[in-house]
Amino acid sequence: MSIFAFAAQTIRIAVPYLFAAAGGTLAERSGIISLTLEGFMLTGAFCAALGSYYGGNSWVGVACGMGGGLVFGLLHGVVTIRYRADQVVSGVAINLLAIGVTRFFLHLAFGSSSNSPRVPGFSTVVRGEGMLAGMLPDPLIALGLFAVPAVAWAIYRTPFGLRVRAVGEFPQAAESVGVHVARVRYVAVALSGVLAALGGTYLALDQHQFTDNMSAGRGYIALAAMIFGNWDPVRGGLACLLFAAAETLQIQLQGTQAIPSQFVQMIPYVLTIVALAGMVGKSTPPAALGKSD
Amino acid sequence: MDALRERVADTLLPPVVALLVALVAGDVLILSVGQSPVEVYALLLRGTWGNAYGFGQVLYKTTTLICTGLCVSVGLRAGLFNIGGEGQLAAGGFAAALAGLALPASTPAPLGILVCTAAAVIAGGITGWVPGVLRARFGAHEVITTIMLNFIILALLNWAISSADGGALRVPETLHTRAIRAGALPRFGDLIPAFHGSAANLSLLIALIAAAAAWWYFFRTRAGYDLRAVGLQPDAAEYGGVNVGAVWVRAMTISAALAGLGGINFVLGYKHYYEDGFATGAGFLGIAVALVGRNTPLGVGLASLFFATLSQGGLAINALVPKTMVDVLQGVVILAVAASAPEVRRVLRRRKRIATA
Amino acid sequence: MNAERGSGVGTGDSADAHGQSPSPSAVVSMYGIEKRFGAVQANRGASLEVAAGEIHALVGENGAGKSTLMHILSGLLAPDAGTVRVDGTTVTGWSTSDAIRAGVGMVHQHFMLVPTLTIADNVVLGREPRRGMAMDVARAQRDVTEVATRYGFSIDARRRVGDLSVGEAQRVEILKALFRGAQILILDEPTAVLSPPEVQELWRVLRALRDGGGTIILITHKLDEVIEISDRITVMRHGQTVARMDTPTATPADIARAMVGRDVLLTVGHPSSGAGRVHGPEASVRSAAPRLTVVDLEVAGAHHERRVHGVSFTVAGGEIVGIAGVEGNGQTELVEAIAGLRAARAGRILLGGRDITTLPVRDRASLGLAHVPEDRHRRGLVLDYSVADNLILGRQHAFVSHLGLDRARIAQNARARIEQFDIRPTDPSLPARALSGGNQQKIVVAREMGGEFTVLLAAQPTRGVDVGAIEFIHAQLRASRDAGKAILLVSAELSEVLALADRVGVMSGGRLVALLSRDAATMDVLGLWMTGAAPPAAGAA
Amino acid sequence: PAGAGATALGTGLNVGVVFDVGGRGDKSFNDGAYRGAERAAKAFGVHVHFIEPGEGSDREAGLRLLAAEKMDLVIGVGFIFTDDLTETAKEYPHVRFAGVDYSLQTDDRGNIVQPPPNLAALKFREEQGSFLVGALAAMVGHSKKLGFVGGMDIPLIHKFEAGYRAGVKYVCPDCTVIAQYAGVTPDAFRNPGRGKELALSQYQSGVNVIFHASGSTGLGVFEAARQTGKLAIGVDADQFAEAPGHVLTSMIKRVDQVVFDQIDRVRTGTFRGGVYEYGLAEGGIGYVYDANNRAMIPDSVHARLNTLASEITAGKIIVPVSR
Ligand SMILES: Nc1ncnc2c1ncn2[C@@H]1O[C@H](COP(=O)(O)OP(=O)(O)OP(=O)(O)O)[C@@H](O)[C@H]1O
Ligand SMILES: Nc1ncnc2c1ncn2[C@@H]1O[C@H](COP(=O)(O)OP(=O)(O)OP(=O)(O)O)[C@@H](O)[C@H]1O
Ligand SMILES: [Mg+2]
Ligand SMILES: [Mg+2]
Repeated sequence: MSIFAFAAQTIRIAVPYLFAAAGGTLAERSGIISLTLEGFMLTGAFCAALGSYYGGNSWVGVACGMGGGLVFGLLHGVVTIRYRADQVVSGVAINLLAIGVTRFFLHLAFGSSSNSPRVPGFSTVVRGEGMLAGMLPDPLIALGLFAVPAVAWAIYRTPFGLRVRAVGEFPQAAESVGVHVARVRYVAVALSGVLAALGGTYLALDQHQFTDNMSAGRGYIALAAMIFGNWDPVRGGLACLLFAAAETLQIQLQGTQAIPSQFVQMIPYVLTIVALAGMVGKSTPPAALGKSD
Repeated sequence: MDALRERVADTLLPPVVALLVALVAGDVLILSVGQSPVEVYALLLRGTWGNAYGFGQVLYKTTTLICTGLCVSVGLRAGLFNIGGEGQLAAGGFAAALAGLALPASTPAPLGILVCTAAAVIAGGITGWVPGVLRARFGAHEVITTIMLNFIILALLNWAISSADGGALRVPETLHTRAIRAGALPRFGDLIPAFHGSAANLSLLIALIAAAAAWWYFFRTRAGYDLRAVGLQPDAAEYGGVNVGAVWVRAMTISAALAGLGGINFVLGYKHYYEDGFATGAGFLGIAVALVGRNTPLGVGLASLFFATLSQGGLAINALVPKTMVDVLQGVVILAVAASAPEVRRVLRRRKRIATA
Repeated sequence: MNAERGSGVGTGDSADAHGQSPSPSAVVSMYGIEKRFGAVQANRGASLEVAAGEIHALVGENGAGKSTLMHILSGLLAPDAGTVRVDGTTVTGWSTSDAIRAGVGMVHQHFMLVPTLTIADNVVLGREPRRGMAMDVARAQRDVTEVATRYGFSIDARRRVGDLSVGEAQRVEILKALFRGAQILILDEPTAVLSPPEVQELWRVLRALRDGGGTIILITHKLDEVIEISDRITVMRHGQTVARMDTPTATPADIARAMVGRDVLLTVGHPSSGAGRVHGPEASVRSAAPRLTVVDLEVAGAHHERRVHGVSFTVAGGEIVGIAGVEGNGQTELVEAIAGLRAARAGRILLGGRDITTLPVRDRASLGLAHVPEDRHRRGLVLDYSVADNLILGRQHAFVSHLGLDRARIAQNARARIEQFDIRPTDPSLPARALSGGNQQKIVVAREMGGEFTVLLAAQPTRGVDVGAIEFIHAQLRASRDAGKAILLVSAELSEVLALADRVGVMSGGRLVALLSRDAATMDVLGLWMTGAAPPAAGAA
Repeated sequence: PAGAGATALGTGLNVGVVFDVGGRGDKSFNDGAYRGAERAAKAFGVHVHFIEPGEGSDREAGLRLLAAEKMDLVIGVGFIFTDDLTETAKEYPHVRFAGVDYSLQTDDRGNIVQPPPNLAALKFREEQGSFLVGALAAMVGHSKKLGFVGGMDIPLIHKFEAGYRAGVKYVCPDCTVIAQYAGVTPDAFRNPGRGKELALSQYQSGVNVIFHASGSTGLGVFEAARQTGKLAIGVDADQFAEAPGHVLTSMIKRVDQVVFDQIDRVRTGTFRGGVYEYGLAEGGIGYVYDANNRAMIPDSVHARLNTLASEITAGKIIVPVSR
């Protein structure tokens, strides 16, 4: 397989990770734990499919996907910021809720427990071997690649980003100079919902369909990438690409009968652990991460 | 007296508030599919606490949840977040089955149970020891390593059960091992006829003992003192002569061993074989159980009972409403408990201030 | 306004705190302030009146409610009852941003600085200069440097705050307030962590501010500072305002009496008086062989940089060796290396002749090493543990029976220590978090000094602790010394070192630059050693 | 008791169906069972009760719930129900049971253990249909490489893979089959994103036809076929609609027909326990050849497939069930 095709596949696989990890970084830098990425992504996928189906247009789907992420992001925000709930508990609940709600409404809207009908999406017919060309028609891929520098810019180069970093490290300090801690966190967590939901939107629209639990653990991989990148958006983005490359490798290696598929499928996970243990030292989370009070 | 009342209110009010919120959310969902909430709730109660069989099923589910809930809470007490409960549970179950297959059929029951249970605990423990060491030695974040190890363990077990050459081990065309020869635990149905047919078994007792032991360990032993200190303030623990890395390793090992123990519920108590996928979802729900149960063994027990009731109840009302309703309710309940606990505490404090003013 | 000194002393009576009409010249007036945290009533009808253009000292024991009162003034907390007026306008319950807008700035006792951000970022936070949607980083740095220069600070605005020394960090805190145009500046225990030259520098800045028309409220536990710098004084006790004085007519003894409600033996603040110094251990108590020996010790910091360079010294039984020095010169690393919390890169540490260089913390403790750590909140206490549980931290192995922790003995130990060291409140089941700073420190001291030990490392043992508690802790240190224990005292407080030590060392740049006998160690000599400029005639050890 | 008492039309025969994980709407065997039961409900006025269980112990609980309510027939859908059905059937000898994909066990001596007399074990010979679509793929694929995408790497799916491989090899001995699996957890059956990437990489490496046996994951395979203009083969039901023009055929499993039949047998009093095998001969297994895909399959190829089918039916070709 050509290096081009390998890279193209890596990028396609990475897109949901990139969105979610970028969103997660933003929220965690403000001090809110992002265990919720999986739920945001799933909700985004469902709302995107719903919007695209009823709106008849994939951009309506994108808007709805973002809307779904926004709602769930704000829900997480209200529960953890206004009501000071434990962020991990809320994260677990949001993820369970996302599975339940998408299933429930899948049933209600399309009468199926497993998938939606085909909806308008982005990927178009591409013949021949030009796999790279196959990605171009999907604006979400470009957007996903763009999300990382955008979040990096927002965090390091804007007043909002400065406040996010301050709030995530030492909220009392930010508060003492009149920064509205809760408001900063609301915005950060809402944006993380929108971004992670875009990852789900990509899944659904690339697939032209929503299927039950289609995020399939990608939110957790994105969380891992974010931690792996030591809460830096760019390094997190690179970690996403690394994970995606390992997955691509896994796909390429499978099918040779010599090794059982299960062992090949372990490759990305083993690689991650080895890399984590070998390369990076201790990761340092934002100091106020997870502290609701 | 007053402090006691405050503590009672503090522990009881959040779940009650949560229940009310969940009831309202449930009503909306039930009405949206055109059913009567009263009827559905009545059915839910009848199917769970209303008859011995249903209650037995609730207890069966409680057993697994106690183990995975304790697993998560041991980790959290030491400041570690173990999300690998599912794989650890599966590993424990598989090891119990292997032990039960390896033992001769003539093994005396108590010995068989002991060996198989020990196998489950040890196998679980190993799966936790690895991320513990990775954390202590290499600073590898346990959230990532437990997620990754989860996939690795499940892949290994999947291979063992579906592809490995194991005529003696697995039953062709299925996803389970052969039945164990020794180590089977009696079911409640064997002892109390009313429970007949339900999966509840003596593992519940073992899980309760484990919960009591966990309580003792946390609050009454020196090791527990060290472990909690590490979780609250690692620097102070280090100052107090505690080897923080060693505590991390120990905590992860114990945490995963408890999850592994949960494997006997299905393998020794219920089906008498290991089946691929029996652990699905239990690890994740364990997180909810630990957190709603506020990391105390008693809380974990009660939260397990609650979530088990909800899960079994979902089955009972399946004829009227889709089972996904229960998924939604689970999320709502956890959110409501999490959100109401600090809120209740705040309101209590405010009330007291007004009273004293 | 006349000093009302003595009016409420000893009785806790605060009749003057209520019902008084504000005097017209006051820029700040607070009346009948009530604030409760759970079971703790932090302020009970406290009042404060500050005139424009004065330096006003706010004093009181630990937990008297000073910080709380100032948090209310700066908008961080809302009072449960009472009135706050600033510049004649009622502002009760305002927000921090309201306060900032009205020119009230607070320098907190625990710095409100984000260590991972640069100085410029910290200063402009909340009012960042913009260029389009982005932040104008260059302008932020320019503006901050400009304000700093105007007030005579020299700083590099691009440095990370986490890399600064405490003194520098404090300047950033003050800069933050000045950047926002603060006219009323509140400082909460600003000198607790400063070296004498740094303190003088601070006074210079404060006087300049006052002379420029600014008003300053200063919380401190050091009475000599109060006398030196303030114009007027307000004394708090148990959440109430118990006295107001004009500084020129007040004496330290008066203030101390008002604070604690009884006479206090003052040692700190008047080292020259010698009042508290019971001189020299008897020869019979002092052991011949050193109890603690440190040889050519090298210790690395968090980033592998060398923090301690070839330090050698000994401490004999019955002697207190004091280590003075500006913070951040390797004292922390030195103590932590001896305690076993940090690896020694080279050199040896001997405890009573036994090499303990590589022993774990626990073994050192069981060999008789006790340690009062400099940071009680991070190291010395598990804040969520009960007082009783904290009283066995580090000794937990000694409190087990065959079934686990021996609860009865832990309770008995707690009762004994609480009584012996006068820890208040006396309930051993309270979480340590709920106690005032001074009482928290007493827990640590009680634990470390209440048990068996031969060598004690006492790092900043009285930091942020009120005079009553300082008196008590000093007495304990002396008693231990007199009982033949070896004590290494590390303190940023020169007066404390001088009051207690038999020999005095100075650390600078990671080296032990001087080790002098008590008689050779005077304020002036030590001050010079500390600033890095070795006095020409002084002989280093 | 089995087969006793014929019930007249519309007199309220009660049938309970417990679905496999995945449940209704999976466009696969759960849906098949659902359609069969619904058809019976319309045709005979049967009351059908559905249960979608959650995790492991719910399967048995679901069966018991229905058995205890004295259903006339209780159907468990999926091989995973095998043990639960056996247990429950033994305990409720007066209730009739049927198990879709019931897997037969052998005892220690290697003899097949017969299911209880009140239990109908409904088995499908998926390998036969897979063999035919494999042969078809090899004949029209214009490539020596053929693709297969499975959900989890488990024995049930191996049956599809083995039959497919055998079919390919039978008509084209020097062809190779690339077989890939989507994952190691049940999520592998509902991860279309992964399915699409697997398929894209196979197409990229020169494969022109992919057969999938992977639940919703296969929807990604169809998407990849659409995007690259290549072909895919559906499974269980006719999946033509998923990617018109790109679905060469579907290997179908008539779960609906079989379920309908069993209900009808209960109605007419002809229900008998025992093992029922549905292969090509019985019409329980087949492949789609209709107006939608006739253009893609040359007549000669179709004729060859018919020959192969009859050879299988006649036992001249024995299709392997494991790889
Ligand atoms: N946020 C809080 N929550 C609970 N109790 C508090 C809080 N802040 C202060 N307190 C309690 O209120 C009382 C007064 O505290 P405050 O900080 O005002 O004292 P202080 O005079 O500043 O003491 P110190 O000299 O030690 O700084 C203390 O008993 C303290 O424990
Ligand atoms: N959130 C809180 N909950 C409970 N107690 C608190 C809280 N915040 C502060 N306190 C307590 O209030 C007291 C006063 O707080 P403050 O910030 O003035 O520190 P302090 O007592 O002066 O400590 P130190 O002098 O050692 O820095 C402390 O004892 C502290 O433990
Ligand atoms: Mg204070
Ligand atoms: Mg203080």
